[in-house]
Amino acid sequence: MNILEKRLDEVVEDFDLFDDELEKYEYIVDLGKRLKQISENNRNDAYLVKGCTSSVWIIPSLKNGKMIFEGDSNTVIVKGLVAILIKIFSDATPKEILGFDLKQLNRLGLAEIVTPTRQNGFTSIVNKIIEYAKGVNHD
Amino acid sequence: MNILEKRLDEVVEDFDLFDDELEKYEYIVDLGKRLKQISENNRNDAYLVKGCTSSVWIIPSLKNGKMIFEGDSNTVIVKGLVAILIKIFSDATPKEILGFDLKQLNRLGLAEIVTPTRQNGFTSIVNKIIEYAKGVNHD
Amino acid sequence: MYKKYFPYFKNSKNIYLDTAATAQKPSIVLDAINEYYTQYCSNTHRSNFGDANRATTEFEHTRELLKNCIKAKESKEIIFTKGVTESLNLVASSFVKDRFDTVIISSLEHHSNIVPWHMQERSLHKGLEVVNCDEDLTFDMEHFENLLIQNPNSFVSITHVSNAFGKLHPLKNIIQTAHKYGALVMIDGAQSLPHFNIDMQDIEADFYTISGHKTYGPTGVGALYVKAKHLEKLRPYQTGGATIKDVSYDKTVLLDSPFKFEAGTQNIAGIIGFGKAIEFLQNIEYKNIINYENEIYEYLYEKLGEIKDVIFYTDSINSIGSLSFNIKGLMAEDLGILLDKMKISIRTGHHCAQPIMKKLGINGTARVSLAIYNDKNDIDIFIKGLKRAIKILKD
Amino acid sequence: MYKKYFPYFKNSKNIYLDTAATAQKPSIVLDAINEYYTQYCSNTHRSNFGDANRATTEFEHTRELLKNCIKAKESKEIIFTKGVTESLNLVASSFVKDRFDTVIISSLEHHSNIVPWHMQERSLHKGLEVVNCDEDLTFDMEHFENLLIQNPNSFVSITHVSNAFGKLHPLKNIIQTAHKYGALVMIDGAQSLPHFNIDMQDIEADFYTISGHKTYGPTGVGALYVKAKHLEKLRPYQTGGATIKDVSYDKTVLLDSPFKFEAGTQNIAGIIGFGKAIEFLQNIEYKNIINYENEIYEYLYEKLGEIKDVIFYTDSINSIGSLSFNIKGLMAEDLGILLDKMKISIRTGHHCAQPIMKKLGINGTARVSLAIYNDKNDIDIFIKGLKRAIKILKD
Ligand SMILES: Cc1ncc(COP(=O)(O)O)c(C=O)c1O
Ligand SMILES: Cc1ncc(COP(=O)(O)O)c(C=O)c1O
Repeated sequence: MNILEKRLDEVVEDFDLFDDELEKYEYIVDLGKRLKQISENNRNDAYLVKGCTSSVWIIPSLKNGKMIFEGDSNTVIVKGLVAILIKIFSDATPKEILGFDLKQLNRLGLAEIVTPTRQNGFTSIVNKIIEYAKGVNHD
Repeated sequence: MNILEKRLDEVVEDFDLFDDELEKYEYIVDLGKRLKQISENNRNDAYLVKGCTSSVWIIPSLKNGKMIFEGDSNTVIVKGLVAILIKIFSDATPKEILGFDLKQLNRLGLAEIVTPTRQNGFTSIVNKIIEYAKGVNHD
Repeated sequence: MYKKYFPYFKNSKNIYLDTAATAQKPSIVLDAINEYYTQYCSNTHRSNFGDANRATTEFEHTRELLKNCIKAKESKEIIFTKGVTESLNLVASSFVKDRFDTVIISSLEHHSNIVPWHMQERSLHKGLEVVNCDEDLTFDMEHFENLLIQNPNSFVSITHVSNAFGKLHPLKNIIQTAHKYGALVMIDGAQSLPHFNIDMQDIEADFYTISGHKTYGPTGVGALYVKAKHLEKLRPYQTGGATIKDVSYDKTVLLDSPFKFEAGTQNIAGIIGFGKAIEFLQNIEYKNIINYENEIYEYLYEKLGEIKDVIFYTDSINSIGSLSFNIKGLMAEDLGILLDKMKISIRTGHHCAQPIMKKLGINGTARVSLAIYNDKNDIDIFIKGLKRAIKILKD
Repeated sequence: MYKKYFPYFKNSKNIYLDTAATAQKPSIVLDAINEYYTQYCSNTHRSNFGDANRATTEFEHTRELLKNCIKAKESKEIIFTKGVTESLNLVASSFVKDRFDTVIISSLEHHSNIVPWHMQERSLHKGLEVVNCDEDLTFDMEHFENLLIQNPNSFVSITHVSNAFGKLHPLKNIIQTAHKYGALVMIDGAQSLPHFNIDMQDIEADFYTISGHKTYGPTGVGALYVKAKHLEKLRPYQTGGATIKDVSYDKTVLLDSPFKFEAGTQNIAGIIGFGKAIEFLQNIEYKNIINYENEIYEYLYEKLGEIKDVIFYTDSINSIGSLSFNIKGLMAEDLGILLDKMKISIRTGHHCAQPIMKKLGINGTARVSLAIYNDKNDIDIFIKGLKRAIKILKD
């Protein structure tokens, strides 16, 4: 089992604790608030995720063959979503990231994921992460 | 009471004798067949009614201050409708014709009259008759 | 009070506050659609058997209703479209393009009244002029007059009510001023017809655009009013079936208005349903709608005003239907998502009006938009929900 | 056999033989429309609360269904429109105009595929060429090839099945020939998708137009398939709300396909309903539809053939859906009106195809058009009615 899948399981388990949607989003807000802000000079176009209604930045780095992601957003809930994605995708090899079946993310049950809106922020963030992973993958 | 209205009453009475629509139209077909054909050289553009899907000709003349209409069509049912309109409008003074309330014609209960199709033949024929009457009315 | 006419509220516990995006539909509209589909479904204006005649009659009846509703003079002045966006594009392509040097719009336009002009390769001060507004979004009449003087061959295209802010433009004054300088005027009526009555003979607009789905009607329906004297110069926009008197391979003779502008099979069910929406409004009567909605709007404005750090963009007097706000320090999107989880539907973002957002230096707003089916209870629930969302985000 | 799926036939005793004009709708289509309006009515692609997300999801689901149905490669190749007429006009204005010297059409085109070309100031031999057909309306492949040779910069726009005569064009052959000479091809699919399956990867059309209301879907819906490689060159046709990534007064940055082509609020209810129509067809399966309809068509052809003085215009083998005929010495209009009074709905006239009528030297025809809800009993009643009408007119 892919390590990302295991991490996703954990998030889904966390989510399952909530009785209603609002509680779940309170938790996401909380994650968002606790996510470390990135430095002002990292808030630039190179790291900006295109296709979001809010501004989102994802900054990759490579440590011992594993990718580390930092991220930020100007809206708290998206920041919470970024936190979740970092929890799942960060600290994994490009191969693990690319081997992960993205459809699994639907298990999070977030309306933001399953809705094919014209500017789907969530998908755009995931795509940005995948793009970074492809960039450093040499298989 | 306008003489045209009286004549219309008669047609409506005739129509009332029929139990169903088909019988009514059989009668109209019959009127169409019995209507005297106009001569070939009267089948020209001057007498052609514009705005019909079938070809219709209406020929006016004036006798002792009264208008006489002849008419024809390439389809039998329209010819029957022409016959009815001649029954109502022919042999009347322009003033009588112009004094007649056209909405009364709805009493005939013909789908062809009440439907506002893009090219309403029936209305076009009536308009042609009115136009002729206006042309000779000097009040 | 009026909720009972709308089946949506029987099925959904949602507090629906997004009418400016699309309105809920009263049951008579849905019944009319069903009646068409299940009892006399057929094409209009071409087939001529019984059901087709009935469909044509009902279709044309909507045109009459609309004509009477906005006090147009003749039926041929009413052309059916897909919505306001199509109506605006139609006039832009088929009337304005290549005829007017300058198009003048307000600062509060919806993208549908900006982008079509860009597509004609107009941009600010190059074929496109934007009338300034004050801080409280009031139309700058003096600037407008100056623009008219400086640009003698102008076409004015302006929204009646801003969808982003609910701001009402002083239409009669605008049109009179434009006409004084020989300019023609098109009105974006997307946000006005649902809320109050418009009289074409009174305001004397040259073009007026109508959105069916925002006026309690079905989706995919709209209309365009064209003052009769401009019909001749309006080129057909789409052509094809049922616009034609005669075709050979060499040439086409088109029918007269309005038919020459309605090519192909129209949204028959939608147009018939829209007729019922207009009847619905007329049965309630616009004067009752105005009074009722005003009361709710004032109530909302007052209750919102009591919330700490709320930012308004307009006063309540010259606003209709929509109310935009922000809470200092918070992003509207976050509020919208949390309210949604409490089953309260509002809209957040730029509301298809990015330029004015940029001008105000904001990313967007939270917008509450009202209709006759809303009541004070909806507002109370919304305010409670908003407070809770603010608490979650701020704590 | 299939009638039971269509509520119209529960309410109406009519024998409906005018499907080529518009089809009756199965109840799942109407249920989906009602469900949208009464349970989650909201705008798509902009608001993002629960109901709006559901509406957007259902809306996009139709796009997926349509993509799979016609075997398009990507969802962005499917653009929603009002119908075939709008799809054809869109391509004519936004792709063909100013790019191709010559447009080549067949002799059997609907006005919707003739008039838009006239509006571009093309006429016979001046930017517009018409492929000949034989007496039995067969497409003249040799003439077509000659036209392609003589007109190197051509765009071919051609109907798959003639609505006036039911004649089927040899599409694959036509498209291959066109491509051999570097021409692109648009197909008018108004009369094909309702009757048999189309595979874009097999026929390799560049553009394919779809009519919702003729394919058991709601009125006011259609679609356009655009092969991905042409999307870049297709200019947006209408612009406004929800086509936009970024707008200032200076310029507009449009979204990608398909969204940049779908301006303003779409016919949401209609598009969701259309999805159900496609599911309906796929549940029945095209192979069953083809077999069933062929059987009825052959039966109709045979029974009509037994009537004295009947004139046919095609054979039954290369014809689909529609059958046109005349009775020597009678006018089709008269037959149509009398049949209507017997509650039999057929269509008479030129069927929006005047040029071919002129070529054949006739005013029009009587046309019977079939769908899966018709059965042999309908044909028997029609034939009986026709005989009676002939008797009334001839006696
Ligand atoms: C002011 C304004 N103009 C135009 C539009 C577009 O209208 P429609 O959805 O009918 O195309 C809208 C709605 O989104 C609007 O609010
Ligand atoms: C062959 C053909 N093309 C185009 C059209 C127009 O289609 P729509 O009604 O979807 O605009 C029709 C139907 O009238 C047709 O039969």
